[in-house]
Amino acid sequence: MPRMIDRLFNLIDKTSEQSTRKAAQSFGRRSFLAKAGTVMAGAMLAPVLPFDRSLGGAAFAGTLEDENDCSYWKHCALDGNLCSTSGGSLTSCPPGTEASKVAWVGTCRNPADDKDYLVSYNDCCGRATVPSSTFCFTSEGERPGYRMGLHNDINWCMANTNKGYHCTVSVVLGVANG
Amino acid sequence: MPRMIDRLFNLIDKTSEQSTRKAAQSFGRRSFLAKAGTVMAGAMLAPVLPFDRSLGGAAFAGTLEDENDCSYWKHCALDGNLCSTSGGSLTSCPPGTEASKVAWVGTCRNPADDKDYLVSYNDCCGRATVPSSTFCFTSEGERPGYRMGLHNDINWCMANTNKGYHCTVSVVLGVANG
Amino acid sequence: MLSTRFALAALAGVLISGTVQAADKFVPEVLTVEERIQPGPNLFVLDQSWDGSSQTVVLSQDDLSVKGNLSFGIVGQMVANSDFSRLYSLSHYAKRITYGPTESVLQEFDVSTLSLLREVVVPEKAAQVAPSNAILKISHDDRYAFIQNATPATSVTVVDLETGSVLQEVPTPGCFGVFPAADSVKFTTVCGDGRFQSFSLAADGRFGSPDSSDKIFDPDKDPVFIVGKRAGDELLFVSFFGTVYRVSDSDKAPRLISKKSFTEGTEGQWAPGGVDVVAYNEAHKVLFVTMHSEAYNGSHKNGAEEVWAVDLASAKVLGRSEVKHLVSLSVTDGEQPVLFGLDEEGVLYRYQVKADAGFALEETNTVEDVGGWAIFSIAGS
Amino acid sequence: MLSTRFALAALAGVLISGTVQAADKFVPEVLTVEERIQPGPNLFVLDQSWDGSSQTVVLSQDDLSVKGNLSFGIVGQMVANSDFSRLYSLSHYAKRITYGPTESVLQEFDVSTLSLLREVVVPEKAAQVAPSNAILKISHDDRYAFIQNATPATSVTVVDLETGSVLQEVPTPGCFGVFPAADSVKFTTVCGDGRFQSFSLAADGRFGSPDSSDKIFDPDKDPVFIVGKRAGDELLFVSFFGTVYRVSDSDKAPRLISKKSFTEGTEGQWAPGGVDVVAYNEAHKVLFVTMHSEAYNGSHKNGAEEVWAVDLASAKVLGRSEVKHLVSLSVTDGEQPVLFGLDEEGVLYRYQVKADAGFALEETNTVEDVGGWAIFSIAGS
Repeated sequence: MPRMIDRLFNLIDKTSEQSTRKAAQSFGRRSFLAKAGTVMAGAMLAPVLPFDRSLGGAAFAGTLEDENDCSYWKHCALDGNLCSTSGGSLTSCPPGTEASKVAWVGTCRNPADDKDYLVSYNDCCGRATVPSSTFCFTSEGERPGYRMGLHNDINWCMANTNKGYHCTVSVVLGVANG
Repeated sequence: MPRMIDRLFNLIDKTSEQSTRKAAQSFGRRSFLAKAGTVMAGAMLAPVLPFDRSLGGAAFAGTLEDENDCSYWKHCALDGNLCSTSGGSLTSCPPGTEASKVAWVGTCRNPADDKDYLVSYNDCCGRATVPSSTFCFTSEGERPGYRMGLHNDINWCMANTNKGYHCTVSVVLGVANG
Repeated sequence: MLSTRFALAALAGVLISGTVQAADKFVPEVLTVEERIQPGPNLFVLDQSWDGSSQTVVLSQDDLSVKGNLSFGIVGQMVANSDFSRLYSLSHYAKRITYGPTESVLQEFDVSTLSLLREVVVPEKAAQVAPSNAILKISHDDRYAFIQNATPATSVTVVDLETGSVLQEVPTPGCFGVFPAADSVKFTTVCGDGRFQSFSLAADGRFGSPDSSDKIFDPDKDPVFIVGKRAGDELLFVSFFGTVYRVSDSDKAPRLISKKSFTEGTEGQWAPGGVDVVAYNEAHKVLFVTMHSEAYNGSHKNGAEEVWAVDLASAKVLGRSEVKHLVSLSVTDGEQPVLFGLDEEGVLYRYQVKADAGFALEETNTVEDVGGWAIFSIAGS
Repeated sequence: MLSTRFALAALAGVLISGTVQAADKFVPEVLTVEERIQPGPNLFVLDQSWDGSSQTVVLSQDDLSVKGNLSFGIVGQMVANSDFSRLYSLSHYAKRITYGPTESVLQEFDVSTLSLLREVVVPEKAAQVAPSNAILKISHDDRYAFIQNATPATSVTVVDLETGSVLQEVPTPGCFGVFPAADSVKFTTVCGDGRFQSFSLAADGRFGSPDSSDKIFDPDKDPVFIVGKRAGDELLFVSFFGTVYRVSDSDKAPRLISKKSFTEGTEGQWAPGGVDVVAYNEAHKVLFVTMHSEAYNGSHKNGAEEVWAVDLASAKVLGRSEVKHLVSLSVTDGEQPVLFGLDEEGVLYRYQVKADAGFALEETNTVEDVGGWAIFSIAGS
């Protein structure tokens, strides 16, 4: 049974078009809330925090293009540290780490075409987080563990041997048909 | 040989008057510089930092009586977290921890009688530091590792099986004859 | 012996300028180790780390003074037994902390001496989750520990605390969170289809197939936080949108008692948000909830602007108090409740609850840096 | 297989509202793992933890962008080999992170791929010390690693990197710090009586008895920082009061070349202070030192107000630059030096050194939170 699960989730890694899309419907994975300082750094960047109304509409729009900003559209349900600020990129794990075998999924609207996309949030695993990396704390459509595939409070390195949480990527899998 | 060392240093723990005083002449032990936030908290409290001249003579004198303040006279060479703010006291390790078998030594002037006293700085060992504990960063008479008994950048839980640095006590061993 | 001592003195190279003199009146201080923590009711704060020791800080409920701490592995969870004399941690030890094979360990500590009593190694599928009251639980009789697993397939590991060994892994497919019953060896879990399921210890000493409720909530439209609080023979859950679900777990299968909104008709789109968003006081049968305004899709983890006191029976809001950015609450039982709040920056607040003044919160004490990421507490007795 | 998949889907309970549609032009993104770090010269910053993973953050020397990191155990130290293609860490893994039996481990990493190549378990007497350049070293030919021990009696563990095993424990009573020679397998250490001692690999493949210098410094009156920097065939040490000691380690026994003060005659009681207080640039034969004013007994760890550029030959101060509260420096070799400074709050500063303008420092980049306690760096090539 565990082997079955591994095989299934490995499909996400290989990201062949067909299998990924289907797998993405079923499962998710996600990182965690980081340590104090970083949490707040991320919180400050989160798009519409009711506690920071200084971020007006203009400021919000202005940051849409920066993929290292937590308000970047692909990060709409990402609770973790951006791999793009950890030595990797938006879709690649930093050197020396490994991609999580399982992932959680978000549904994010791309402002460029106003379509919803399914985003696979994979964790990269096997070492400590980079302290200066950007911590994001967004949870659009996030659900507790009873909807595991949408849950982002859990370490999605869970199915890897090396389970240390390092960072999270936002990989767009396909268009979501609302 | 290691057993000999243990036996010798254990004398410090037992603190019989004779043996302690002599042992104190020979050895020392000390904690470490804590993590960022705490470091600065401690640094702000240190007595005569050239970078914080806001602490005038009056303020300094006013804090002499507070044994949880880094400027308290017994802490003159203490680089570590105060056990008195970790569940212990000035001379006792918090419950569940163990006293280090070895220690470093400081020579501190007691403003009450203007005499110099030998202070044994023992670390308490076997668990993580208490995050809210007061971190002190004073180094009067401190020396690098070539004067090991005066060195306070090293983990003095080194001779214990459970080596995790928890906090440091300031135990007055005797009057020093300058 | 003497020669060894002198050799060592030379080794360490200590040359204190000055020698010790026998001061007639001076009595050397004696180094000791405290045997017990300071008396009085305890507050347990979990400081969770994902790349080092997690810890429980034990503080005085009266003035938040620190009594000591316990440290364990990464992504730690904690729970106390029924009289708060034992604290249990679930945490993970990889060979190289963040890599290498992982050992997941349940550790039992004596609270009064802050000493480790024993360890039980459990299957490493134990869920590595942010601080939560749903992951590690103890049965009503203190006999069994329940541990939530996720691979991501879900199950519960049952540890027999009498024998100190793993009794069983109970599959709980599609469900998450462990909530033990008040008077039998049973746990209830929350499922992705909106139903609750209970697993009871059968006569054969095993947990068999679940007893399921009808659909209780809509996970799409009104998802509940997995923050179940015990209120007598009920479990209380609050939803993302401010509905209180009262679920009875005293029969074989769980059953919805009532479902009432406490936000309906309120201006400002208020909603619960944070981590351990609900605390329950038994004497007044009142819930305290961390609330933020202008809620939106995804704001359910946002910290509070206010804490609301909500009447269990009517779901009426009895009082609202402004607070700092709190994400988690715990509260004492009794007529004069004391509420403890944590934010995400490691600040702990103590409030006296003015039960006779609309359950207004009066801040009495704070501790900064109670942890690097301390967002979960238990108010003991 | 299919049935398993559907069962799992039910298990995980995922019900995304909406299904994936084949968008004609949409090409799904592909998850990959970077094989190598970004090219260009590296800066290695050690972030040391005493209750969790220590790590080395690898950054670009050009703009301080992060290229990745390596993580290891508690109280970690680091060193690079001669061409900076390998990074070595020394750190400690206790069974329960802060308690239980300890395994001290030397780990070898490939820098370009940030991958772990191998591990050598070393005696657990390896010193657990604040970040330092004196604890873990590699011989000039990259063949041996030297590890400072303290029980508190001192010795050096020698690891043969060719065989990956511990070769020998060399007693170094009364001495501390390891400084390998530039052209032979030998290390020099600093002793509590003010002398230096060198231990050479003998013909029998072992390190024998030391060759000792005369007394070089006065540990009571002018103690040196154990921050030895290589300058050709000399080792440079700076004292608490601002004396530069040039020590030759190219003969069998170490020997003082010169001893000159660079603070004498200066107003304001300036003194070196911090952790890694000296950096040396070969092209200009200039030392950079973290300096604070109004020095007092015990201020030798205080952070800098200024960085002074000091001429090696004359000990003349060539320039003084105001800086933030720096405690450690590293610098590149070459005609246009780049200096890196760290404070105690995890802020990293990059300075372009204006060699033709009194070695003035021009701040070009900073990184906040480069670590929780990152006070040691190595400027690679």
